[in-house]
Amino acid sequence: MQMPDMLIPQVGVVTEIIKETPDVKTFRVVNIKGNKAFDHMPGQCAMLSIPGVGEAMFSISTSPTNTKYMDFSIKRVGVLTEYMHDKMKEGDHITIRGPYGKPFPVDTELKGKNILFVGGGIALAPLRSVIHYVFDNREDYGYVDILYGARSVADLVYYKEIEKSWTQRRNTNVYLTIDRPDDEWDGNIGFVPDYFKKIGFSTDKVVVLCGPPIMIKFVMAVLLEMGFKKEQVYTTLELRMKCGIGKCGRCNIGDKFVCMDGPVFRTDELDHIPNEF
Amino acid sequence: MLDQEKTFEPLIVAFCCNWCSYAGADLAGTSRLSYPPNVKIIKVPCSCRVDPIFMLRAFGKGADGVIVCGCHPGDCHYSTGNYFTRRRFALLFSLLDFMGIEKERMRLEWVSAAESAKFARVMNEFTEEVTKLGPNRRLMDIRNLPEGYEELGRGPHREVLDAQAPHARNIPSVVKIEEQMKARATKLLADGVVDRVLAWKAGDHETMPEPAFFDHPSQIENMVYNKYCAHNLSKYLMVAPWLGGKLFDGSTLIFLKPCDSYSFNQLIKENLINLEKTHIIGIGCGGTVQVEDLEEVGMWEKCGVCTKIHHPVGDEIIELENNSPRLDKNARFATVEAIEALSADDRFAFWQSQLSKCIRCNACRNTCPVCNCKRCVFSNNKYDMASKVNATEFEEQLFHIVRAFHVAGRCSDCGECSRVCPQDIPLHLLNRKIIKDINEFYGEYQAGQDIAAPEPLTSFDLNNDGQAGKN
Amino acid sequence: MNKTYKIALGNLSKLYGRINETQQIYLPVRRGGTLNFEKWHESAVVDLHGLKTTNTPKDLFLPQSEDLYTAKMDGTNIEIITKDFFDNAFVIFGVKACDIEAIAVMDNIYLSKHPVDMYYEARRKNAVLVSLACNAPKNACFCAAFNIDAANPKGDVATWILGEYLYTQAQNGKGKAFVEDIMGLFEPAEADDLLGLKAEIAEKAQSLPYSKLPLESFTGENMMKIFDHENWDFLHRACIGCGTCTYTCPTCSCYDIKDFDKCSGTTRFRCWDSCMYPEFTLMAHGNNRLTQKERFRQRFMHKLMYHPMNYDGQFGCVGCGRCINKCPVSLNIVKIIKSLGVEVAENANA
Amino acid sequence: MEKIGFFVCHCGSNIKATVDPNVVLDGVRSIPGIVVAEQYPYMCAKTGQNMIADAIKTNGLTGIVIAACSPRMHEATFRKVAEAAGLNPYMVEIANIREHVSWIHKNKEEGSQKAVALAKAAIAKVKLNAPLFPEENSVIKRALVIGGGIAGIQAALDIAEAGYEVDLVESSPSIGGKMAQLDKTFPTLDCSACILTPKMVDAASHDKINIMTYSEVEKVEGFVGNFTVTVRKKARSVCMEKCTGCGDCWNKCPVKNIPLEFDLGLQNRKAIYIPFAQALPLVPVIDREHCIMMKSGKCGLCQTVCQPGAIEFDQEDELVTQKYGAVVTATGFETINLDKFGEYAYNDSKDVITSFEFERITHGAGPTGGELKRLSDGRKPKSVTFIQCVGSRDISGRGKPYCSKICCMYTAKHAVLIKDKYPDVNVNVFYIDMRTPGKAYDEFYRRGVEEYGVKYIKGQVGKVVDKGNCLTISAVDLLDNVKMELETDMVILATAIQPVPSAKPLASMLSASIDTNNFMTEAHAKLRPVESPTAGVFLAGAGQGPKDIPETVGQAGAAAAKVIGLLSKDVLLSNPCTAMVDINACNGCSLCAPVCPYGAISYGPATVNDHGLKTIERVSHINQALCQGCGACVVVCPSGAMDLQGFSNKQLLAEVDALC
Repeated sequence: MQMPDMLIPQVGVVTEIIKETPDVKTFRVVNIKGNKAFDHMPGQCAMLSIPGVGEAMFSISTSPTNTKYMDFSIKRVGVLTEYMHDKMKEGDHITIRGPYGKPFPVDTELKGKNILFVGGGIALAPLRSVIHYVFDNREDYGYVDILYGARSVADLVYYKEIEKSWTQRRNTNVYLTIDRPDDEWDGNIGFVPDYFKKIGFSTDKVVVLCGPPIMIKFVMAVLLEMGFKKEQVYTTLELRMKCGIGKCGRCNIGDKFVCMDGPVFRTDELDHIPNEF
Repeated sequence: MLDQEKTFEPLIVAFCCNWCSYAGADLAGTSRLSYPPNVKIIKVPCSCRVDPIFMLRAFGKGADGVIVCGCHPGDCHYSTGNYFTRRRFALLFSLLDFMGIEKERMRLEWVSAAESAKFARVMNEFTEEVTKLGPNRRLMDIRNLPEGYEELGRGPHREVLDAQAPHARNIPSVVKIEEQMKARATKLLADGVVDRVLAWKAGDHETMPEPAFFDHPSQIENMVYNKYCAHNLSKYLMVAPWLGGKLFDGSTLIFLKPCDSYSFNQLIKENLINLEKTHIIGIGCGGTVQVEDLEEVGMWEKCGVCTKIHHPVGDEIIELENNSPRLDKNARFATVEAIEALSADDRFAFWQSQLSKCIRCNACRNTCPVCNCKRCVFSNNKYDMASKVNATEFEEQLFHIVRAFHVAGRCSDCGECSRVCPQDIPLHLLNRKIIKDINEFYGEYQAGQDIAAPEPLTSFDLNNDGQAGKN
Repeated sequence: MNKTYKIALGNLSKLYGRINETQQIYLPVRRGGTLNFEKWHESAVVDLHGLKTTNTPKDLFLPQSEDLYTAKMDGTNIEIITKDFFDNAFVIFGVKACDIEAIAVMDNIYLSKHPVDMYYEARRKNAVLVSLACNAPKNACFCAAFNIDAANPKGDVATWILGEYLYTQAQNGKGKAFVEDIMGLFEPAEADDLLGLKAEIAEKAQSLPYSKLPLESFTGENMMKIFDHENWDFLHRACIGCGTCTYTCPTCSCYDIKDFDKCSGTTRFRCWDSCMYPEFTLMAHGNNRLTQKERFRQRFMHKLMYHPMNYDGQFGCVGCGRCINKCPVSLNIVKIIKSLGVEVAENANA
Repeated sequence: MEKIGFFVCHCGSNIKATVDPNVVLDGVRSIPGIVVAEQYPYMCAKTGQNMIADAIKTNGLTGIVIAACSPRMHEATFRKVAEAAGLNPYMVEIANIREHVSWIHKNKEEGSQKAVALAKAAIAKVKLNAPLFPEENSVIKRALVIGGGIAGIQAALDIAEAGYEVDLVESSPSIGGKMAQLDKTFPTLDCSACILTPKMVDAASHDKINIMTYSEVEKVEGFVGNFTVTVRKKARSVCMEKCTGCGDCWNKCPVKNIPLEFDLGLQNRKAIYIPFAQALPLVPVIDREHCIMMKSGKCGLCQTVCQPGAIEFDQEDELVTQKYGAVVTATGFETINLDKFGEYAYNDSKDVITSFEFERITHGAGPTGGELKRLSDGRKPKSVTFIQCVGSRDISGRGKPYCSKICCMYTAKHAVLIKDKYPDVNVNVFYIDMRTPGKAYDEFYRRGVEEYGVKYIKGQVGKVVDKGNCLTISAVDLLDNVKMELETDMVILATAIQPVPSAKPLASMLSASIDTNNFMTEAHAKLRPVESPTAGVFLAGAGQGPKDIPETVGQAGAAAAKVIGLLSKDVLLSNPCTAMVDINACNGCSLCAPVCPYGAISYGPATVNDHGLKTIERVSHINQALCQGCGACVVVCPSGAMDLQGFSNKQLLAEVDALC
């Protein structure tokens, strides 16, 4: 049910809190009646808030095909996230409003293409939404490669899910790497950009790239070096957002509003806006 | 909370120091002395731990009376804590009274651990007094009124004091000083004594010079100094990366008018200026003028009452010949005395009318040399006070009272806060009232005059602190 | 052409009284030494001759703080209580041409693109804008630079002060209904009487020092060139990041959303914010505009470049001159336009 | 997850009578975070404590709030319970609903509402508490006892017996204090010197006790376990080592007419003197105001006469600075000044004397060699009258409001002594109430009445007039309710006692709190009578309140036991509620250093990362060992960079919010 104004949230319930890594938890949110708060497309975000503590934008990490609930994987960084990690328990209420932002073009540019997902750290959350969407409409898409890296084994988000389900999927390769050596880890050791160069992907793919700014910078360099064109690469910008409806001016970069014209951008579009992100 | 139908039951918050007054309250309990349940006690380690913000927060949230209790001066468990409390709250009560808020709503009492009788007596007396006064309406955030409680009719604002007409006065030309400034600046830059010069440069209109840095002798020719250069330059040299773009580690020549040099000296005292890297030239000043729509309107208020013609700091001085202070010494506090003479209702109406114009643009805060916190309590939510805007009248009062208090004893009365206020609120009156009180209670003190002098609010004087604290 | 009426300046207070019976009136009131738009009451000192108010009509459409909703907290359970939107009619009187244009700029931001801002829309629907021509524009005014005609202000009803009379002309249906409603106090008048006054105003507006500014080079293609221009280095140096320019500017409309916890629950309200404050884009892990230069540049780029790119050429500035008068360190948008506009134009064709 | 346990104590009926525990529980049960909300008649009892411990363990509580009596009573108890149950002791908050609510408000409904408000405030505070860990600092194994009377001597002896070094500081030339001036002691009438001098000798000869007489404490710094005290040893002008105490010097000294303080001026002394025969150390002192040599340089007889050559006129004051783990104050008492009590004609008649002066008169070494004589004409008095409560229990403001406790007994003693020695002298005592509460006290007093015939008159004295050869007393006999006139030869005033003047400055040096009568305030009247609220400072003797010798010795032993308990620890846990600075917000403006009474704040460079902008900046630094957590610096800091652990700005604001 759409609220009269996009700024007014509806009350949601956190049905489950799953501890992914020491500083990342996944919060499963439904509305009061127990079903999905609203429909959304992969890559879109929602504003979660605890009255009196704060409100912040988080990417929805479940796919639109999942009609029962929405997941938010949240890292413990700021005032609100600290409260959510330390003080919230299952069954607590939370307010939710959205969806906000332009989604990944899954039904347009990405349709029918081979997709290469490159993720770093917590940034796998927005990607997971697209990955699940692709898995649920598998035949609409070509080969899927997932390259995901994190600081350590403990920091690999959705590690169990990746191991059990993603690696078993048809025409799907999963490459995992961690920054520093770890005794119970037999996989690749090294940063995502270096591992990317080691594997060497063919350029007949659309790239969906999310991660901390330094990782994006280095991966872009490797992509261009390997012949990828900027039009093939999509990424998300992580900026402070308050209203989520392009009015409050906070996420204004150049003539674009990240909360309306993004957060998903094609990397060539990023060259047409001032380098302030 | 308060309820209209039943007789008025005041809410009293008492801050009691752990070692004396809290123990006194305990003893009052053990000896079964009774005092009204309206009094609610918050334990603090020492009376010096009570921040004026706590008292204002209590009033804001609906308290009708706030009382701070501590050990008798000399008995403080931390030996000097209550001396600071005594000075701080004497000034706070006087300032709030100046703003028309009934001073019977607030009290400072010394109660030792053995004086249970006095504790009970004081609490009974205070509750009675506040009950007579009625609910706190002048220093309260109406958003805290319980649902369905009719909001006090905020009638249209009353004009109490007519706005001060700017002092009309002829202003001596300072063109000779400008020439000497340019000469010195060019020389010092050329010789490499300094790497940049901070002064004023011509704007695109004669009345609009702007503070500017000159990095090369060739730029000096559009340096300017005239009666429109009212800006106080001291804060630009404050070591604040977030203010000055990339960190500058060269040396700077700064030109300071007499009033600015007091502010600069205060910043030096607060270790915010890198003295080795600063070359100071004090320049004479004949007074600066207010400009509205690029036309002169009249001398700035701060220049009208200016008595500062000397520079307390400066490597060189470029004097203005035959410069005499504009008015006699007590013109400075004339308006303050005029307001003090008003009735409490009129004083409240005056400040209610003035502060209601405030749009919280922070010009007064960002231009004030001693309002130099890296992250102000009003803009970081670590302190739970963060508020960007005056949603209610209480927040207007809160912002200006807390600001006046944070600069108390450090404000050199440079008048910048009133000059920059877009709504022309006479903010300097709050600071000048505190300065007047400090001079009266604790002896003449001019901030920025002498680096070594102890500041009024971080020092005490055993023999003459008494009479102020006995309200 | 709608009919022209006039009313003697003498019985304007009767007019206000009459209007006040049905709706509130906001008009320039001189109080405590400042001219501000304030609610009318009998003892208010109305001053239609003052050039411009310190506050702007923005106060009435995007109030400095406005409650969005209240969340009642019972333990960890939340209940959202919304309040119905603003719906008491009001008239805003004596709005100059630049401020009327500013309202048009704000309308673009809040109403032209989905989703429409309901709070703003409710207030705009309830307002009747009565504009007033500027008899005496002063040096700091540069509405002419944005070809805003000070002599023929838009709005629902336009008014002019000529001699001892206030001439009114409804501009649209809403204005017509408003004027008919208070017809009794007016007497018919000739539109041509105003021609002389209009010409005089237009001539005065054109002759002001800042009435012609090099705005041509502020177009979409030059965005990156102007953004990376090295003049920003010295243009921003004097700025102390106080936010006066944004709070007194009629077109600055950025806001923040904050909470206030009362005993009965938490009220979430939106309030003005300024891109000049360091906390504007402060995030837990960093701040994409770390120093004052970036913040200073963002403000003027948004007004001169980004807003026009999004709303087909409409500049985010209306030349009201408030930032010229109110900046504590004498910085303003004219200096930016002059410094960047000229240089970009020169090396554009060099 | 935040789990708060809330416990309401009935305190028997103390709380339950005027505060309804169920109302309090219901008032807080719905507050987010409250997991356990229970009540129990005696929370501080073992069963109550176990209830809390179990609640902590089973629910994994992160914080507990106990609504009970004052934190000054049982905060430590409940903190120990929390610590034992594995919860950081500083995650405990107390809502004081007994002393501040139930005991002072009769109306149960209002009381309960106020208790709910205070409970909410405590809960709001505990939610913002952070676990704190006291720091450990060393304990200096040495004690300082100030005051060389029986209290100081006893305390020093007990501490030394436990093997710790003790410095005993006495301002007069010899230890012994007021007890040395007494003749006999009640109720056993054994001679004061006989029971005191052995203790003085033990103290003087004890290897662990270092006695510093004719010395005063000048400066005290530091805190419990680490006091640094500077003592000024005034120049005696006699070398302690060389002098044998032979007495040649004070016999030879020509200056004779200086009133001897020890004898309250009733006898004279020389310029070089010892206060009394059994003085310890037996070394004279030169009174520099009256010594001719010191004034005009023209005498020096004592120097010539002294074989060991111990006289040193050029001796200087000596400042001794020493570190101590604990300090015992035993500054004793003095009688009040009687100028304001004109009705007793004390200043006009030589035959109106205070009990203390009478003590000197009956003393063998006293001015009259122990003989009962009128000081005016030396005649043996036929009638002696005592007047009780002179200046004590006085509400007129001239004297002291409290009862001086020892006068009833010493007057009974004096009366018996007179009747014993001069049975024919009749002795009258004007009294208000006879207070003889000690062991064998009342029996002694009754013996005085029945066997020795001391006449006790219950009534107050209006006026005393000196008629030259006798004194007339006009008074009221309350039992027969009749005015009466009485002629007598000598009037003895049982004068009120007060702390010595040096007690007040000493207390502020130690930052120990004293009450309005300048008696040292004890940490708790019933439960901690021998400790000052200031950690590491202990109280013994009349300096803490009027008391007789048995109580003083008992208290001195108790204080010594506390000192021994403190010094036996190698490490002391310091108060963790100290200030801390957020270097990101600190401006380095040095507003905080001037207000710190302990000098705990210094400044230095530190790397600061302000959201990605790394710079080196001058910031404030707190020495956690010195900081006592008063909070002065927190309020002076405008940016809120300085905060106080345990009483942070957010916590106190939360408490204010919860209360309003």
